[in-house]
Amino acid sequence: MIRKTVVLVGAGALLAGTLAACGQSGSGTSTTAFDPKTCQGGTLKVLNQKDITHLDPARIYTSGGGNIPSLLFRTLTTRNREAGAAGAKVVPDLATDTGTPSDNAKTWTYHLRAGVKFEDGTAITSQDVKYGIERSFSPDLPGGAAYLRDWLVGAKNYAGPYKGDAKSRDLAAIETPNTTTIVFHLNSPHGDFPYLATATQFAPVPKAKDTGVDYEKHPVSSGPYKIKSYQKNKSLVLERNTNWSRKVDPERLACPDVVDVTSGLNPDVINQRLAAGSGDDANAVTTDTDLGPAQLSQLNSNPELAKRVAKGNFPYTYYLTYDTTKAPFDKPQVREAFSYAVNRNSVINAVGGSSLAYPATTFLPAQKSMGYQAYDYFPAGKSGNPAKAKQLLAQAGYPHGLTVTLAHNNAAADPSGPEVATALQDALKKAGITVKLSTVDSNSFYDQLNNPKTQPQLAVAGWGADWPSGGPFLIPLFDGRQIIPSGGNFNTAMVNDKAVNAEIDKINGITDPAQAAKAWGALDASMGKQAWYVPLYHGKNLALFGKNVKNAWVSDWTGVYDVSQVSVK
Amino acid sequence: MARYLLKRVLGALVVLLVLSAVVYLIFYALPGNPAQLVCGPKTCQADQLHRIEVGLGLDQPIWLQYWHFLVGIVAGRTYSGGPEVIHCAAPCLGYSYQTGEPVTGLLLDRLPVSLSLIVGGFVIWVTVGVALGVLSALRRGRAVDRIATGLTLAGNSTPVFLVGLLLLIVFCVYLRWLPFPGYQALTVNPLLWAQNLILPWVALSVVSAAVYTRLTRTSMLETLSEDHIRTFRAYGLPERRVIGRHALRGALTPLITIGTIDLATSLTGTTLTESLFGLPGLGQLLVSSVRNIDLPVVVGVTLLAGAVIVVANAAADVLYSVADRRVALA
Amino acid sequence: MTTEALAADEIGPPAPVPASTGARAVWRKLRRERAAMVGLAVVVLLILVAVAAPLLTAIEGQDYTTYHDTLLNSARGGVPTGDLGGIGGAHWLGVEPQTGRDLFARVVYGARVSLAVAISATVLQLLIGLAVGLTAGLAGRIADGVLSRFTDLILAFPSLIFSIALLGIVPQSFPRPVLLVLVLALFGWAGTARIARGQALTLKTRDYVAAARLAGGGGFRLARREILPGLAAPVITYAALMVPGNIIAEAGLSFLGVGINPPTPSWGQMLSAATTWFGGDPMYVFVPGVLLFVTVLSFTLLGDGLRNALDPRSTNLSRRAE
Amino acid sequence: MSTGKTSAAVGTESTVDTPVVSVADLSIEFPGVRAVDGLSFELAPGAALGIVGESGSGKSATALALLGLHHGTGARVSGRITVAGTEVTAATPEQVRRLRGATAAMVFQDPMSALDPYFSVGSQIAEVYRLHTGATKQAARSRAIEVLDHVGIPDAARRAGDFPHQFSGGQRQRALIAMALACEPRLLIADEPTTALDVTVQAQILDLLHQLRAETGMALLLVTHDLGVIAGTVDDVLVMQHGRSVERGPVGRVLAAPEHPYTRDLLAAVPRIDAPRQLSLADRPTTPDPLVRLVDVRQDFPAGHGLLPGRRRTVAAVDGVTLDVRRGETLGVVGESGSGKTTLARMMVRLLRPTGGRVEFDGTDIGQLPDRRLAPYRRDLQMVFQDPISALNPRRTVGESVADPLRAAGIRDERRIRDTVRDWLSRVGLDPDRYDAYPHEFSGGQRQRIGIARALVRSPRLVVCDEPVSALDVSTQAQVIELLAELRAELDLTLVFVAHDLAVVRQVSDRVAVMHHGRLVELADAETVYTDPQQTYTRELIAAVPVLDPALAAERRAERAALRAAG
Repeated sequence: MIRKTVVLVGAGALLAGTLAACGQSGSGTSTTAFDPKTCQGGTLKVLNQKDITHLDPARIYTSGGGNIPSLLFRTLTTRNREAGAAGAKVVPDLATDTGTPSDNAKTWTYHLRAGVKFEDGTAITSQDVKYGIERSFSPDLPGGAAYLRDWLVGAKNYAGPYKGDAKSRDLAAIETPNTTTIVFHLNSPHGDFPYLATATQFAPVPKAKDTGVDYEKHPVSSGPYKIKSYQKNKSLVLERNTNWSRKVDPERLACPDVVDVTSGLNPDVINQRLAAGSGDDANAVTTDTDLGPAQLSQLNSNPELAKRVAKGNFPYTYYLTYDTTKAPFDKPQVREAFSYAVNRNSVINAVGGSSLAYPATTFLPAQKSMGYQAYDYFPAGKSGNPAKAKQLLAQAGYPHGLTVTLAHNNAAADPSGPEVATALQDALKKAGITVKLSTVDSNSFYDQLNNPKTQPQLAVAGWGADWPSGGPFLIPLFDGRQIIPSGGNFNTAMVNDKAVNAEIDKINGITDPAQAAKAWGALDASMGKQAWYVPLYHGKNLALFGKNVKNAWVSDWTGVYDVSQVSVK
Repeated sequence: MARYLLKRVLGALVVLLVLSAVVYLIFYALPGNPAQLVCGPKTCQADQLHRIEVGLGLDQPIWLQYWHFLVGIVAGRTYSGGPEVIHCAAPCLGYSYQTGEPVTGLLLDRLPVSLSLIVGGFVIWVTVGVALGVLSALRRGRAVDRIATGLTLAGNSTPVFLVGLLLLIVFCVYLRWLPFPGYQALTVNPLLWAQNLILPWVALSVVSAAVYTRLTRTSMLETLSEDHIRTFRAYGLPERRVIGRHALRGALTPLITIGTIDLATSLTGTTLTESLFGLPGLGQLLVSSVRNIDLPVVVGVTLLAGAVIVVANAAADVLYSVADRRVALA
Repeated sequence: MTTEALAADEIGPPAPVPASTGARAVWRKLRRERAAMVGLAVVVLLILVAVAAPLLTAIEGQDYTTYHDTLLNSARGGVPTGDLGGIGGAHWLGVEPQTGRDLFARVVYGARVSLAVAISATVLQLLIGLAVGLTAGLAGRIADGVLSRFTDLILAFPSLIFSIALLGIVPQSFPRPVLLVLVLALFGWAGTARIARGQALTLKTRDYVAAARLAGGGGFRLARREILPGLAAPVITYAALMVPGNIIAEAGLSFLGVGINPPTPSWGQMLSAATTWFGGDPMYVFVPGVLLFVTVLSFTLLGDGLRNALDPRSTNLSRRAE
Repeated sequence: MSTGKTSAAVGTESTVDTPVVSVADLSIEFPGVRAVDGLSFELAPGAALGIVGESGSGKSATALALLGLHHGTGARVSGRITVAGTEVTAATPEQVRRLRGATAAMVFQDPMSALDPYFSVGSQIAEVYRLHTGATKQAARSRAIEVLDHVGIPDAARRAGDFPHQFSGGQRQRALIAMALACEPRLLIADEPTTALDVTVQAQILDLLHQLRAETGMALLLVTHDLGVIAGTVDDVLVMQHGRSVERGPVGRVLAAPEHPYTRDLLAAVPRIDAPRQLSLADRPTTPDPLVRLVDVRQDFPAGHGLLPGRRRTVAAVDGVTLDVRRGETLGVVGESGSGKTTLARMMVRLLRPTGGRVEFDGTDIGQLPDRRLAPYRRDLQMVFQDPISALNPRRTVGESVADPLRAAGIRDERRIRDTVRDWLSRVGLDPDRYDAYPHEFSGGQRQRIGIARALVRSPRLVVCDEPVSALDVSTQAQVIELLAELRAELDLTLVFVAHDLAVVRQVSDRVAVMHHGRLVELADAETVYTDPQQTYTRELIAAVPVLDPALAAERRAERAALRAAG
């Protein structure tokens, strides 16, 4: 089962600093044209707010191979490193293809490329890949996504390769018939498996070099760079891995000789430094900081700066959520009234305006890979339709309006923060809905929201997928079997519809991404009529890059620059 | 002297003990599940959670946890949360829930940043503040004094983040004379170090120099009205010598105490400045740990700050008694 | 100055001018301090504005919660479309970027928060400080020892750090303004206590206190009649300077995101939000920034003036300087 | 630079005809006040002139003007001042600066603060010496030791390295005089040099000045309010009142036969130790029956905090004193500062709880009674305090202060309180209508009267007066003493009169107790103590008291020298 997905937006940042991703129009601009053949050399600076949570591939929660991690760890598959919609595709990395399904998509077989090596020159084998996955099950190395535990046969109680006897140390669901072949046995059909194989847990780890929790002090690189120096939360300097070459890696360009990552910076400082671009900052990008609304306001007056902005769309939807099993939201008219009453314009302004967000009337973002189908069943226009809402409320038995409590967190400029909440309060007032606000600490906001026992009556939440497919987008929010009463529940609408559940199972078995996408889109369009959630907006991603930076585009998969493609020469 | 020091050290230890108890008990008694934080983003199984709790000793009563914490500081402690047993050498303040790093190391990492910020700032604000204070005392009631008084009032009335903001606008946005501050280690490149810190230094100085101007002016006026100044005038000492040697000495001695303690409180009192300029110092560490309820770090920073202040208090007394022989240490 | 002071003592009336003898005398002296009077005027104005916030916004025809999408340029991050942050007849100080909320209404309501928190905190600090200081100064050596150590402990507390930590960790359900007042008061009373104790110890040795004891006055009567009035001058002076300190502290904590929660406006929190906008919408920084500055300055001027008016020595000096 | 000049000062060049100081038509005006008005005088080389006057007479302003110390203070100085050939009023600041310390040196009143606390005494003297002579550091240091030795600082070479706070008051004044001597000036101006000192120390300093003048031949200008000080120290006297000179002449003549009425008043008010008692304070018969009985009372104060409790070092302020205060008598208590007399006084009225011994009042030991049980005795035990500024709460009206004891006694009838207080105000010689005035509206003497009214308003049986007149001008002193005498005669009062001034005590007391270092040295009839003291300390004390007769002063000086030699 797909559970606990989401890369939630960093709560405390002054600017929305998403780790999200999905690039559309790569508008990399610089003085001379970019040529991948001659792009090598120089030092790329990366200015970030946060350090990578861990340097151990088992403990990184990211898909597509991550950004900085993908410079160190190659995975079986990876995201297609292209600008625009093509960037949402899965392509082979260490493997020769994106995987061969059999047994109704319950078995997936991969073959390793020839000539792939670790930084020490030893060849990468399928056992190394298997070992990397096995150790990610160790309770001592938490942090990764739980898909493997849920999908692999008999993995529920597997506790990693460190403890127990020889048998219990082995994860039988993964077979390595020879050094270049690896076979995965799943307990149910998962057409999305190639997407999952982009996760860093699929990076090879040489058993001989594994030092358990200390492995992250010196992880063995399989990518174009290796670690030169590392200071937690401060700096990470990468230098070339001489045992890597473009010949065995068609995806990564790896132009700069050195990648110098500075973390622990204030988002404003990052953007200001990128904008000013003085000194080394001319060679800088960021992989976790979007352009804020305040910087946007200056783009008009600064055309030079405007050229250094890349745009992308990480698939993310923000929505108003309520428990549809409880009054008054058990009445469809009430849900529809809310859908009509919202003012998407003011919500969008509150999160940074039309350059950073576009109105959402569907649950899936407007992306082909997601299977987007346009619909707007409860047209609220730009600023809401309070008259229609009032009418529906009267029908539902609330002729004099009603009072509800909207919980928000206390982080400024957060989608679930006070500005959006107040914007909604202001709009709903016009429809006769009195909204009381209640503040929840940003640290515990999602804990409360995702626990049915503490779930507030009304809240704004956001959803992004771990990979650009409709499945991880819709399943956690609409699959009734995904309701978790003890916490960690994302189906906050408490939808449990048999037809929906059955349709989800059906689509999961589709192994052709295009076909699957179409099916997810149709499912979204049919569910939209129920107004189980009120979609508010989808995010857009804008990021600045330094003056000397070339080929900087925002990936449609990660929503940030693909560092492996960027050049400073 | 030895007796005095012994007494001070004992007193300081008591203060620190109380401080640590208050900090520890308050923060650990508040709601929130640290084990969840350690476990990571939402992928934690219940048994895993329990193991972590046991490993961190969070299943024990709070007073016992505090006792282990204290023992850890003095003698180090051992955690068994991981695959292998982790030994945390004294002074052990525990591990960050967020990053899993030893708190002691985190503090030591951030210390140079905060130190660079305050020591540089301190030199500027004391120099400027004292010079302005002396000048305005000597030119009392004249234009210089009035201007200094005005500046003092303005400096006193401006929150540091406002000054910092103004400086950023002027020097980084409009004039573009300086880079947006970021920390560069002194050991790596002293010039860049200073260039990056100059704005934060100035921002701190604008606010703090005002205090010193005021104090120096008052103290100088007081000293100038003292009898021994009259004595030296009556004995024909040139005014420059009367002021430079006798008045200044008397006027500045009381600043020793304030200066020392100021230096100590600044170590963590510059949170706003660090936050505004994005300097990865102790203050910022604290703010981010508070946001993430990273209790060991919060407690660690608070204790370090308290310890520095307590030590500075004692140091101030000793320094003062050295500077002014009349004050006996007792 | 030196010789002058000496000579003036000789030629002046035999007894130096004693401390003030009543509110009227203080007021008379205060009125001569031009800067203090300006400060007082601004403070009074600010308090009036804060109290009359609903009225003022009603006159303007705005409130601090209504969003005005039409006044924002959505494509440019939600910057106000009008000049100078949208200043005009409808919005006297313009509107907030991203929300279009009326800035005048927000700063006026923000004044309420800033002043209420600062003044309440000051009152609380004074009460605690006076109670602790007087008890320490008057109640004998053991009480003095314990309370003085306690005061030292509070002074040795890294208070900013602790405030941030406490404000960040106490659950959101606890009302923020009250929590702010409590936290500010918790760490802010020690100075008052020290002054009160010192003053009480000094006054205790005054012969008139001994005379009152000989007259047969009890401890409480003694404290109230003979000690407390003597404390008034330094304490009022100190208090007047504590208010701006508390305003800055509140703003700073809100700036760091641990103060007043956003839907309620507060200057520090507005400034915090405005920091990113200094390039795109300078008015957004300017309005709360200038207000904060003027408020703190006014309280400081008033406090300085009060000090001069209440402290006979400084009055003499300042008059001589003229 | 000034070596030549300095030698001239002592040497032969100076002729008797050229005065070392010449002041003509000097006026000094402070904003709003004319401090000195048309003053003229001269001082011959080697001569000694005393300028005498009460506070506000302009004497100190004159002294400061001689060295141009009013410069830059806003004071307007007119007239002509010439000091040792330099016309101070017309000279450049640099010229005046050279004059200061080298040719004309000054000694100030308060030796506590006249030296820089942050530098050693020797280095400060050396600094002045080097400045004026350009001597090497080495030479300056030796000179400092030399002059310190000269002024009688024992072990001068070692003490030169000490800081001012390590010197006693008298030593500090000696050190200042040493500084003055360092450059061998021709003129020494001493502004109230002994006012802050105890009587025995005062005598030593005066003797020192006398001796130095004889040795160095410098001229001395002594400014003082104390007529007793000048008698044995100067040749000529100039009496000042309201900035003008009212009388001038040889000291013997002025003191013996004053011409100006003001001088006469001044003289008449001076309490004389050598004169018979003028006031009838002790006329009523007293019984040997004690009203108060002190038995071995002690007061130990902690001296610093010990690390361990119980090992606390203490200093005995009063070290086992046993004495009786007889019903109806006036007991004088004399002693120098630090002798424990004030502590003793406060224990008698139980403002202080003795740390040992008994305090019996009317047969009851009240020494350890808790405040609550002390209440009945409060009305009988009252005190008049020394400092008229601190004795009245500046924030309460004088009427309220006087009414305090009445209110504390539980009287609630406002009218009665007001009448009683008004009555007392007029009895102590104040306008009863000033009930609602605040203390600062009264002069020092008037405030002391208010203090007396407050002490007496509930008709106490014992009144302890702690230095009741020491802060007052001589003429006011006499009035307050007179008032006390009157009241004592009227009421059934027992008085304890504590003072450092032996003359004052002699005037008022039936018996006198002499305190020294916390102990009772001598207790006897006033007459006996003053005419036939039994203890050496008492003899020293009495010999140190300045007298108004120059001849007698010389005699006393010889006596002191003898005592010193003997001691």
